[in-house]
Amino acid sequence: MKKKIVDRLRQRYAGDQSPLDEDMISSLGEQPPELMRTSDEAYEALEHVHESRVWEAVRQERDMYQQIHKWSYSSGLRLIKRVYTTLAVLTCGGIILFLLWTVNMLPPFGNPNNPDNNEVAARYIEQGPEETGAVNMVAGMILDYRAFDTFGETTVLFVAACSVLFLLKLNDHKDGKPTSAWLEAEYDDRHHEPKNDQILQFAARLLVPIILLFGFYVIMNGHISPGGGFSGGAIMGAGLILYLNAFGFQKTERFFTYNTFRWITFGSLITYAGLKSYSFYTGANHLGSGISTGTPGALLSAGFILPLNICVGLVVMCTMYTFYTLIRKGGI
Amino acid sequence: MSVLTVIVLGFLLSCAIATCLAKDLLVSVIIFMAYSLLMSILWMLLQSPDLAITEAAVGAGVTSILFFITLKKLHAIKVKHSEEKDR
Amino acid sequence: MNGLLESLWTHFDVTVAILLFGIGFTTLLLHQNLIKKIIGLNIMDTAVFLFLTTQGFITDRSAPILKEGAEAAAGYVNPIPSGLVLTGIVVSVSVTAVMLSLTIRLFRRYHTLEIDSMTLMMKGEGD
Amino acid sequence: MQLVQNVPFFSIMLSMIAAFVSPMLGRRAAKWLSVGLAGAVVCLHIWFLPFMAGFEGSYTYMMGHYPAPWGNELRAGLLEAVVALALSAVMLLSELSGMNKLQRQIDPQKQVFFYVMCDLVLAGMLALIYTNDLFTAYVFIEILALSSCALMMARQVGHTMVASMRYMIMSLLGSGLILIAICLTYNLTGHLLMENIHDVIAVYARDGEYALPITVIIGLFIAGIAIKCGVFPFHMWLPDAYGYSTSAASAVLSSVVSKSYFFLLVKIFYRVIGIDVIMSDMALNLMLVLGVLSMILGSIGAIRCLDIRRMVAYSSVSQIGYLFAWVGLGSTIGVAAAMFHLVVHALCKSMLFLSVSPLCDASGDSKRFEDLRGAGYRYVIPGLAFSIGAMSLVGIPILGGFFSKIFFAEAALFGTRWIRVALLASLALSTLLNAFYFMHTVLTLYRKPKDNFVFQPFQKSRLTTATLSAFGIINLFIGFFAKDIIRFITTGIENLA
Repeated sequence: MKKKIVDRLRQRYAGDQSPLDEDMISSLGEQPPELMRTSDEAYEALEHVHESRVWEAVRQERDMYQQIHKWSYSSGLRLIKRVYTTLAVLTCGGIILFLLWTVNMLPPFGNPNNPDNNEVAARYIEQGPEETGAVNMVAGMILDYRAFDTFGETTVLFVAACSVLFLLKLNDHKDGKPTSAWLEAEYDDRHHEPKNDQILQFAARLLVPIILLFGFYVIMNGHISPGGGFSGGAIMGAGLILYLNAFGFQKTERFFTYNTFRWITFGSLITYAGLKSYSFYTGANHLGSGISTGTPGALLSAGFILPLNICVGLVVMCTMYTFYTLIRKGGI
Repeated sequence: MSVLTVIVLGFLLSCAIATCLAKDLLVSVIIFMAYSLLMSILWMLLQSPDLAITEAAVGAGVTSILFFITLKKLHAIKVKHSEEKDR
Repeated sequence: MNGLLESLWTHFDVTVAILLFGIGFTTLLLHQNLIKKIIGLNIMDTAVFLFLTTQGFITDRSAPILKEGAEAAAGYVNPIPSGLVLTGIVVSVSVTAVMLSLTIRLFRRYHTLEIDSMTLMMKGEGD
Repeated sequence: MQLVQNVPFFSIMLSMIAAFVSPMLGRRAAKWLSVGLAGAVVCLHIWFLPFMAGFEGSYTYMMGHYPAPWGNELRAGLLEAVVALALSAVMLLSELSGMNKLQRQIDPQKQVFFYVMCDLVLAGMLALIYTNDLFTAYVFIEILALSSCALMMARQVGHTMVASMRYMIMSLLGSGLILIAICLTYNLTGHLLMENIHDVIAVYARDGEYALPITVIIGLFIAGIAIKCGVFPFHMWLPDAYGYSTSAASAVLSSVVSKSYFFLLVKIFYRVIGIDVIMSDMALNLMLVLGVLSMILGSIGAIRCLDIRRMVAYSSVSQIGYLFAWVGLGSTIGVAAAMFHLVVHALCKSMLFLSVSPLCDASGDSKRFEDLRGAGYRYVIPGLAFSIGAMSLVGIPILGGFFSKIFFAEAALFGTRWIRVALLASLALSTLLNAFYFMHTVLTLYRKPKDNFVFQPFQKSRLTTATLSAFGIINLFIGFFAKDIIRFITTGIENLA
C-alpha cells in the first residue's frame, strides 16, 4: 500500500506540474499571442474545462491525503504528534503568562518620568530642528540621527523584491516565442483581467491622479508633516495597483516593465547609499558635512532628508507594485 | 487612558481572535483588514500620526491586496463557492 | 490575585499587546494553514509594535511634529518608538510578501495549504 | 582616525552596494562581482587584523554626525576582527567551490539573484558582528533571514521549498521573540545603544530593581537565537534545508549565517546585559540544557541517517550544541573555547558540505552510503578534504578540532561540581558518537565498491579541486596557530566587556 502511494506521488510530482495538460497548452500555443489577449470566447470555453480539471485533481488529491494520513497515523506517529502539539501549546501558554507577569513590573503607562523619556528623546526634540532641519521629528530621527537602521530597512525591501523575483518570475521568451509557462500564466491571469468594467474605470480615472498626487505630497512633505517616504511610496504603489486593476496590463506595460523596476530601484538605492556613505564617512572621521539644513519648516530644507525621502518613496512604490504583479502573473 | 482607547483595544482583541478562528480564508483576510484599520486608529490615539498613515497604507492597503490576490491565485476563494454548489 | 488584576488593568494596553502577541505567536506556530500562519505573523508583529508605541506615549502631550513657539521637550511624546515601528512595519510587509510567494509556489506543486500534508508528500517524493 | 579604522564601515557598505548593482549585470558579471567582493572583504580584514592586534582595546565608529546615545554606531575590537576574517574567508571559498555545481542546479536566468543574496548575507554577517546598536541588529537579522531563505530555495525542488517555508516560520518566531526582548530592553532603559543599556542595567542590578524583567529579557534573547540557529528542539527544518539545497548554500548557511547569530548572542551577553549580571542569572541554565541536549541528540540523529548530506547537517546541530553549552557555562574561559570552536567549526563544516557534493557526483549522483563506497579513490581531493574535516571535528590530535576539545575540557573544569560532571560526560559521549559516525563515513569512502556498482563518468572541476585543497590546507594548519588564535580571542573578549 505504502509503495503504491509513493509511486503515484512520484509520477505526479516528477516536475513542477500543473493541472493544465500538455495538449491544452499546445492548443493555446497555436494561436498568436496578440490573438490570445482578445478572443474571450475561446478562453471561456477553456476556462470551463480547466476548472473542472482542477477540481478533479483536487478531489483526487484529497483522497490521497486521507490514505496518507491513515498510513502515517497507524505507525505510531499520532502519539508523537499529539505530544509535540501539547508541548507546543504549553510553551506558548507559558510564554504568554510569563510575559504578562513581567509586563506588570514595567513602568506605568503614559508617565513622563519613565526611563525611556530620557535625554535621548529630549535632545531629538529640542535640538532636532537646528541639527537636522526637520520639523517632523520622526523623519528627522529615522533619516538623520539613526540613518543606518533605515538604510537597512530599505535593503530589506530590496531583499524581499529580489526573493519574490527569484521565486515567481517566469523566464523570458525564447526567440520571441512565449514559453508554455508564460502562456499558462497569461491564461491563469484571465480571472483577474478587467472586463472593461465601466464603473471601475470611471472611478479609477477619477481616483488614480488624486491618489498619486496625495502620495507625492506625503513624500515631499515628509520632513514637515506626518508621513514620509514609506507611507507615501505605499500610497503611490496602491494607486498604481488600482490603475492596473482598472485598465489591465496592456496599459501599464507601456510605462512599467522589469527594466523600469530595475533602473528605478538601482538608481534610488545607489543614490541613497552614496548620500549616506558620505555623511557616515564624514561623521566618523570628524569632518564637517558642509550640508546646510535650511530654515526648519520650509519645503526645501533639512539637508539630505528630502532627497532620501524621495529615494525611499520610489523604492517602496516600485516594490509594492512589483509584489502585486509578480504574484498575479509572474512578470512585471 | 480614554474610553475610546479601551473600546478600540477590545475590538482589536476580538478581531484577532476572530481572524484566527474563522474557517473561511477570505473572511479571515477581511477581518484582518479591519484589524489593521483599527490599529491605525489606535495609533492616531497614541499620538503617532506617521504610524497611522503608514499602517493605513501598508497594513490595510497593500498587505490585504497581496492576501486577496494570493487567495485568488490559489483558487481558495472559489473552493468555498463550488463546495456550496455541490451541496 | 487582586493586586495582579488591578495591575493588569493599569497596564491595560500593554496587556492587550501581549495577548495579541500570544494569539499571533500561537497561530504562527500551531495553525496548519499557511495563509493563517502568515496572518498570525502579521498579528504578532503589529502586537509588538503596539507594545513599543505605548511605551513612547505620554498622557496629554502631542505628536512630535514641532510647532512654532513650543520647542520644549515637555510638550511632545517620545519620537523614538514611532521611528522604530515605522522600520518594523516595512520589514513585516516584506516578509509577508516573500511568505505569500513561497505559499504560491508550494501550492502549485502540492495543491494544498496544509504544511503537514506537504511534508508527508515531500517525504513520499524521494530525492 | 586612521584610514584603516574605516574597514568595518567600508566592508559593510561595499557589500550592500555590490548587492544593489548586481541585478543590473549579467549572471557572469554578477558572479565575479560577488566573488571579488568576498575577496576584497577578506583582503581588507587581512589589513585590519594586524592593526587591531596592535591596537589597545577597541574603538567605536560613529555612523553619522551624532555621538553615542543619539546616533548609530559600529564597534570594532580584536574578537570582531578575527571572527569577521574567518567567516568572510569561508564565504569566499564556499562561493568559489560551489560555483560549478550551482550553474547546473539553478535556473540560468535566476543565478543573478543567488549572487545578490550572497552579497547580502555577507553584509548582514558583517553588520551583526560589528554593530553596537540593538535595533540595527534586529534589522540585519531580518535581512539575513530573508536572504538565507532565498539561498536555501535557490534550487527549486519540493524538499528545499518546504524546508525554506519551515525555516521562514521558525526564523520569524525567533525574530518575534528577539524583537519583544529589544522592546522590553528599550522600555526599561530608554536606550538602544549597547554601551548605554549596559550602564543602566548595571545600576539596576546593583540596586536589585527589575530583576525578573531582566531575566525574561535574557531568556527571550536565548530562545530567539536558539530557534534561529536550529538547536535541538527547534531543529526540524534543518536537515532538509541543508541536505537538499546547493552545496554552496548549505555551506554558507551552516557556517556563516548561524555563526553570526550566535556571535550576536555572545555580544549581547557581554555588551548589553553585562557578564556579571549574566553569570548570576538563572536564564543561563536554559542555554546549558539546550546545548547539552542538542549535543547528544544531534549526534544520535546523525547516526540514524542513511544519507551523507543529512548526516553532515545533523552533525551541525550537535556542534552548535557545544557552542551553546559552553557559553551557558557562564565563564569567560568557556566563551573563549566556544569562540575558538566557532572559527574551527565554520571552516570545517563548510568544507565538509562542499566536499560531499563532488563525492556524490563521483558516485552516480547518489547520496546514500552504499553507493559512496570507494568514492575517495574516484575523486581524490574531495575525499581527502572530507577526511581532514571529519577527523578535525572528531578531535584527532594536531587538527583544529582537537584543540577546541581540549579548551572545552579545560573550561568545563571551572564549573561547579554537577555542571563539571555533566559537561565532561556529555563531551565524552558526544565525541564518541561523533567518532562513530564520522569515522564510519570516512571508512566507507575508502571501501571496495559494491559488486554491482557501475562506474559512471563524471566531470571533474579544476576550480573545486583547487579551492578544496586550499580549504584542506587551512584546516590542516589551523591547529598550529591555535595558541595565537586563542590569545587573540581571550584579549578580544576582555576588550568586549
